[in-house]
Amino acid sequence: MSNLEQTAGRPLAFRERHASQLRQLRLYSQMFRGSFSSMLGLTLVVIFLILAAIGPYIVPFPDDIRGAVHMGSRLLPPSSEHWFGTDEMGGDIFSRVIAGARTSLWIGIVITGLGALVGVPLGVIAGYKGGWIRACIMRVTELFLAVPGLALALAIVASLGPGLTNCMIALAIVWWPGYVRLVEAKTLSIKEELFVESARSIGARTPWILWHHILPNCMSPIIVKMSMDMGMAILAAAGLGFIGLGAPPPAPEWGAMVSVARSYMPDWWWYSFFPGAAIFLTVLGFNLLGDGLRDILDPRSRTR
Amino acid sequence: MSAPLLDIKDYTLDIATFDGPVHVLKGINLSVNRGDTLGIVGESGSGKTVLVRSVMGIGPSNSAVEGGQITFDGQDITRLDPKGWARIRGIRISMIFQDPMTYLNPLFSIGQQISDVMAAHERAAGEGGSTKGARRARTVDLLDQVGLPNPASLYDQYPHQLSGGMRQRVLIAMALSGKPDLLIADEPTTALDVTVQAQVLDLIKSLVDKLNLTVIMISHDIGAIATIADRCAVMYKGEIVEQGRTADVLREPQHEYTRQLLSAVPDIEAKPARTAVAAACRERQPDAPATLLEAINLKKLFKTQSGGEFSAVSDVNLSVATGEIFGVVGESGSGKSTLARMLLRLIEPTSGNVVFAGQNITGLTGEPLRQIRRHMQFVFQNPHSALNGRHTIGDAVGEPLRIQTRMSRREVEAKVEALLDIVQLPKLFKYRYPHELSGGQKQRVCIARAIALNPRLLILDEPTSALDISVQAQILEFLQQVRAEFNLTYVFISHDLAVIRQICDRTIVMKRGEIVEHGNTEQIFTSPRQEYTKALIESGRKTSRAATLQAS
Amino acid sequence: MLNIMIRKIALAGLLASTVLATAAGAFERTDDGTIIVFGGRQAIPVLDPHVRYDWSTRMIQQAVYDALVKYEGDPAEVKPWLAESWETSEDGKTWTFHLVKDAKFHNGDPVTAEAARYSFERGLKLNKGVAWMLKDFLAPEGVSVVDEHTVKFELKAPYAPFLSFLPWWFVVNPQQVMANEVDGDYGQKWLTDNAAGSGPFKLGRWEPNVLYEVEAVSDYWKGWPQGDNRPAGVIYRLIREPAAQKAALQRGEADIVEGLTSDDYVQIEKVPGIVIQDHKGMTTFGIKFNTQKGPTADINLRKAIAYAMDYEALIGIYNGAASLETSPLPDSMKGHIAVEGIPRQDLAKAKEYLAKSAYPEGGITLDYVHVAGLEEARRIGLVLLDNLKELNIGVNIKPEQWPNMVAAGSSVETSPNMTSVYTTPISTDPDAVAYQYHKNSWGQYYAMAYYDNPQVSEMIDKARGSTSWDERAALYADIQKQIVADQPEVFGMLQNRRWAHQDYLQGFSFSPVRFTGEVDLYPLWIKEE
Amino acid sequence: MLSFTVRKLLTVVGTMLGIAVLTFVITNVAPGDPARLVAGPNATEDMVETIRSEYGLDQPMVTQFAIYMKDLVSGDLGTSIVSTRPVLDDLLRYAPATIELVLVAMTLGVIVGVPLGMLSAVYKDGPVDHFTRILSISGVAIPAFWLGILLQLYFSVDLGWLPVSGRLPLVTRPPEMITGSLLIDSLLAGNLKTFNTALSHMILPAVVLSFPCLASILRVNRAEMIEVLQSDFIVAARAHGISSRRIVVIYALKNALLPTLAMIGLRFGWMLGSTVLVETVFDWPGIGLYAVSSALASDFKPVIGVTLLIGFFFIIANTLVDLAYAWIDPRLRRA
Repeated sequence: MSNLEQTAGRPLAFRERHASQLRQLRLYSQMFRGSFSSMLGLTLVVIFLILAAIGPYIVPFPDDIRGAVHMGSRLLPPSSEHWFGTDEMGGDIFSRVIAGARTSLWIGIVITGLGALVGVPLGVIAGYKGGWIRACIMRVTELFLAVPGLALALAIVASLGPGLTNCMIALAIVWWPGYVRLVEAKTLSIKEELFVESARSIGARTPWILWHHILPNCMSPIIVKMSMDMGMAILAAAGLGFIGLGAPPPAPEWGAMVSVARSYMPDWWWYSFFPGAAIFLTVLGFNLLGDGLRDILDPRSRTR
Repeated sequence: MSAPLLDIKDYTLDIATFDGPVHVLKGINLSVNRGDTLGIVGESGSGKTVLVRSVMGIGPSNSAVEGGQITFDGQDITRLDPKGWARIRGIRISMIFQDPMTYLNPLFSIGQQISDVMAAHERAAGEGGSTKGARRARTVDLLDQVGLPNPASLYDQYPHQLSGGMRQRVLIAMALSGKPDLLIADEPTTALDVTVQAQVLDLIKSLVDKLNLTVIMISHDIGAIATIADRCAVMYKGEIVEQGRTADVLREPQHEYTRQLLSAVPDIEAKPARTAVAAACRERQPDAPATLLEAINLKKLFKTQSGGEFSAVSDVNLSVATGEIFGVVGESGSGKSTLARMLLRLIEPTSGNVVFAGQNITGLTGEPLRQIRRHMQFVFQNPHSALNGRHTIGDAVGEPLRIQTRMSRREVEAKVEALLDIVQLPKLFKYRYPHELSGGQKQRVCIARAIALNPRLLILDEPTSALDISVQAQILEFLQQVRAEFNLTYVFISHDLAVIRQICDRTIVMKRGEIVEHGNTEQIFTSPRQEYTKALIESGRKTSRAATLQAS
Repeated sequence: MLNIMIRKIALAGLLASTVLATAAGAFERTDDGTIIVFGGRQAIPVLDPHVRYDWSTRMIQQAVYDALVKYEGDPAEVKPWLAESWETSEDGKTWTFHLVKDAKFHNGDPVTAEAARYSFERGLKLNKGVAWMLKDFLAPEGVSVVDEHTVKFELKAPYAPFLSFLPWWFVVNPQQVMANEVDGDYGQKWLTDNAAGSGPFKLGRWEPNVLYEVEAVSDYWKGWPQGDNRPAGVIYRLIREPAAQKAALQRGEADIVEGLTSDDYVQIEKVPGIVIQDHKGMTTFGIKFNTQKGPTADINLRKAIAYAMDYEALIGIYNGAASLETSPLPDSMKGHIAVEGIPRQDLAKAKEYLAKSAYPEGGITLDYVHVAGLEEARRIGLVLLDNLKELNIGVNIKPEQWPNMVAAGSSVETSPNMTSVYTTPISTDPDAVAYQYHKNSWGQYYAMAYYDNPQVSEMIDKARGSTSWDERAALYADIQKQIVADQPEVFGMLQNRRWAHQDYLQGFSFSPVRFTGEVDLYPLWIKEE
Repeated sequence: MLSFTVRKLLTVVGTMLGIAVLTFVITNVAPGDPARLVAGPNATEDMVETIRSEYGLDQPMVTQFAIYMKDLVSGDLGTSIVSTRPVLDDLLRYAPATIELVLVAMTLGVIVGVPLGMLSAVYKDGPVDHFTRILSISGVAIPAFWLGILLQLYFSVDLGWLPVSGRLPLVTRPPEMITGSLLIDSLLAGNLKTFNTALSHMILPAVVLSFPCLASILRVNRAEMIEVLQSDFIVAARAHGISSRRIVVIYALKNALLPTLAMIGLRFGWMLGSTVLVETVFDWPGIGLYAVSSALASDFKPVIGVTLLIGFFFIIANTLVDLAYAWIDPRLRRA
């Protein structure tokens, strides 16, 4: 059998070695660009990430972020000087909303990260192991799912006291069951696949099977859920901020801003409108991105 | 000769995909006269399903007709509006499908689905809707016509409560509810058991005579086509390479592809030229024990949902000599797969022992069990699911080495390339993903993976039944070559009698978990002792004889 | 897409202001007269006068019950009510009250001396709610019935402020209470949602967390000041969101609302048909330093912070509706003197004191705790944070739930560096505020400073016991000067008490001694054009 | 079928006890002290002590837990320190308001969500699909409290079409309480005027509450419909000449309804828990407000009571979904 590689005389270039992955990526990007809502989601998320990264440096009134007080310019409507107007302490809302992006990004990452870090392994073990292990993991998960997230988080934060870190801990405690449920269901279906039985037949130990076979096949739903959860975590933190259990002043956290601003409706509508809009656009962006990812990562799309 | 009922003139169809348009049908010319039965044979991917579905206007959604025309009974039906199709589908042309399990709506009763179809036809034809009672009576009558037992009680049953054969009959009844002129059958027997296949083909033949029905039947199984089609066409890669009277096409195939197709069909009658491979192999391993694998009254009970117990394998004893190919044959549900998995300890037996090379491996767990696994490997039936979609072929083949040996990354790479050579696949495939390979290529990868640790025993669970006929022959040929080269012992499981006869030395026949007959393969085929074995061989012979057109 | 959204919302804002101009004021009406609707944010979980009191609860208690005497007018004076006259013994230990003859409870029973005695006994025995006011000086046995309309109080020791607490001890009808007693709970369970009083109103619909209705008693024994213009009843309705409160006012769904933010009042003033009640309050605001533990134990640091504070900003936060405190005592309290040298913003002095303190260059961060949800306290924290930047002192603003804050303040170790506290004196007697700076007030929410000046404590005891006002006035003047000198807190401002109501609502009578938001419902009525 | 229900019952009781323990532990980590709040600002130490002993707060945590669980088993949820009423009475008073609101919001979500999901599946990747996708995701993305305030101001204050807040106008007396739901009670009492005002009070909060539920029902239904429309028995139905409208509305929808039902069950529980924000904005006297006010005063018994109630309804909803599954899908009927 003549050997293609040798006659070619040179080791395979990067392009040939990863031809199939590149083709796959081209397929993904072509499909992703096709759908308008996914692109909208991507642009919103990119803007959000840029703001979070360089926000505090490009902002017109940097010291307003740390709570400077200008009693003279209180509650001014949006103008050329203050694009989003000023709040009750004279702080420029535009700067505080931009700075708020970083806090929200931090909230989203910590909550989603912790949730996945705890939820995914538990889900995989519960799904693959079955028997009493699965029963007890799922009972605990159902327990946490039965108790609605907000009420539980509320109880936790009320006991730990307000503050961003407590807020994040509370939401993380409430967030992981979602992942357990998702991954357990997926693992149950993958476990039936022949390649798992084939791996067992060549003597692979359980951790090897979980790591090499089960987890990679669970990745696409996990990625979709994480991207959507980024948005939902920010929304939940804003909800807690609204009840007054979120970040302490003068931290520029969107939820707290909307909650303080609500008593200034309708006369100073811009004070609550812009942070509210910021929350809405960010969460919308992450969710649309997640939806777009789900469509292209869907197994059926791979075979086309 | 009156004008043909259905006339397809150089019909060309493309499907828009990511990589640009794919030419699925290239200039098809085909016609069927009233009362004829036309067979279309071709392997998967030849475009036969797309062709017949386009006739009914239910082709793939992103397809576009590039050229040509389809006329039915004088009317051009290439491009019709929904109203036009409503007067054709189910009334003038109707269709039956391959796997009855998925083509019946699980949530509606049989009777309701059929009477719905009738109601739709009445609405399309514009007459006044008949009462439910009348429709119910006609449905019961139809169910009776297709030979279903006590059709009245069947009316309110659900698809999952029926067997495969009965569901196919329901589909046929549904197709006939509009008294169509043309019936298209898309691989009606492929998903059924051998014995049931024969009955369904007889039913279709009787309907053709009784109702003066015109039938187009497509299948990849030449035997099935031969039994009922008087004219047939051979399709390959979107083109009709040959068509004519079935007898002429089968006896003197004109086109090169047709010849290759016919020769690949295993003939149950042919006596295999048994090379003395088994004996030679045993000499080369003087120290190997005479019997490599032995099962002592193995039993396996499964708990069913309703709490009862169902014995998949009851009290099986067998012994496999080193170097031989040990055949296990039986219909689906006979427990042959369960038995195979128990031999390899993938499923724990309820009771009984398995002895491998003299060592009782029933009680082994942990490390000793992992050691034993090196010597016994399993080749699965469906290669599409046996390879992890997220791993490259290189990972799949190299995995056993990475798990069981201390080989370094480069050593593993080298061994993988060697194995790919052995299974005659290009080295470049190391970087490919499973979904980029064909069925045959994937099975070769599975075989490479199985022999990576040069085991002594290979258990093959229907390795070829998921593949096309032409590819099946290559794989069987290749398996025998590997066995000889690596002096392996095979346990070969299949429901295809011709294949068993062709390559197995000794065979056992299983029925509902028990061995009904065992012995030398040749002796079983020439003088079967058990009634069940006789019936099995008889139905197998019928389809294969039709295929080779010997005087029955 | 975004600019369309902004334009749409801006339109909404514009529309809102135009509609504001025409407040559709329509009052509720039932067949036998008008109903006044009061919109507030605080619920009334327990109505029992001897168990619990806060501004919303006491407003309804005052409407449904009578006490021996009642506070009225600005400045607040004690007016005879159930008791038409009273006299005290020489040593100030015995007080005798003569009840009116014609007072009767809603169920018709006459109000007798026994009812008064039973009420005081019940208040002291339950040891809840108002008990703290008298329990150190009056034992349940100290109250005795002289005759059917005379009741006598024997105090353990002379106690000048005794009379000033009596308006908050309401008289309940013993027959009704005893009839509804459940396993010896003094009728607490029944009195939570029911009333056994003799006041100008009786209970109507009682839907906790929704609305609390009181109906006027037409044949009230003391008669009605506004004659037959009196309302048929008053509904105190819960509206939790300030925006919803304003909306209810504009749409006429509420006749009077309390608790709007200072900026809201600026906005709502422009609306015709809406009147703003704006009166000088008695509620003091202080940023209490922990004078025993932590960096704030150093008096120089305390002085430095006091001088760094921008006092004008405090007034700015209330849009001018507040006045700076000139002494620990509120201005309208008897015995108040304006202490000169009370700190105002003076950065030079602030730096001077900082140099003398243990932290000459600052470089420390102090906690500033305030009750979560109090908007003005939060803003004051922000002002403090901004001002202390000058002294390179960081401020960590920590909003806390009330119970958590009070729990922290109950021990000297856990009491925060700075806590902002609003205190409303219960009575007009100077002792009510002075006593807060006494050593044995330690642990109370208003004594989180743990202020310790033996002389001051001794002067307070002396003043509390003496019966001659001149002697008490002199003592209280020295007390005020000494407290300002010791600077245990930053003396803030007295915020004005403000309500917004429809112009057709008449008879509003303000009295500073009531809690913020609390209104005397008795004199109110609606003028129908 | 019996073993199925017994097992189901056991899990229900088990989960409820689990919830009680879980919330008890969490709320009791609180440093705060409800007795002090209730005793009043000027209460002396001994007065606070009398309240603590009355509610058994002075005992060590373990005994408090034992007492609480003993009472719980006998159905007594303890008394709330803030309202001094037994928690059970409070729940009976406030729960109907929340449940009625959630049910109306749910029906709204289903009535709009299912058809829209169907439409966007049939016209996949068309303008309808993108519009519904953005609409549904904005539904999830909009902060409920923010939307609530905007709608309240626009429709109630500016246009004056809808009442600002609360469940009934002040003057109207609530109908005689039979089911606790104002709508049903007023109908039973034949009082149409009250029914209308009650409904008009409910429109805004129900719309705000229904948005997230509408969004998730729509997305699940869309995904399922797409999957079902590609399945074999749909191809067969088209081949047999059944009209495409009938295929989508009856054949495909029934199959797609199963997972959508599961989502509705899940959503019901979540919605009960998340009414807090809507109740605050619209002064809706439900268990959300009750839970928040108790939590802020770290009065743990009502918080546990509310969480138990929500957990209970969550399980009820899911059991109903399971039953509906068995009713729709004959294959499950044997289990």
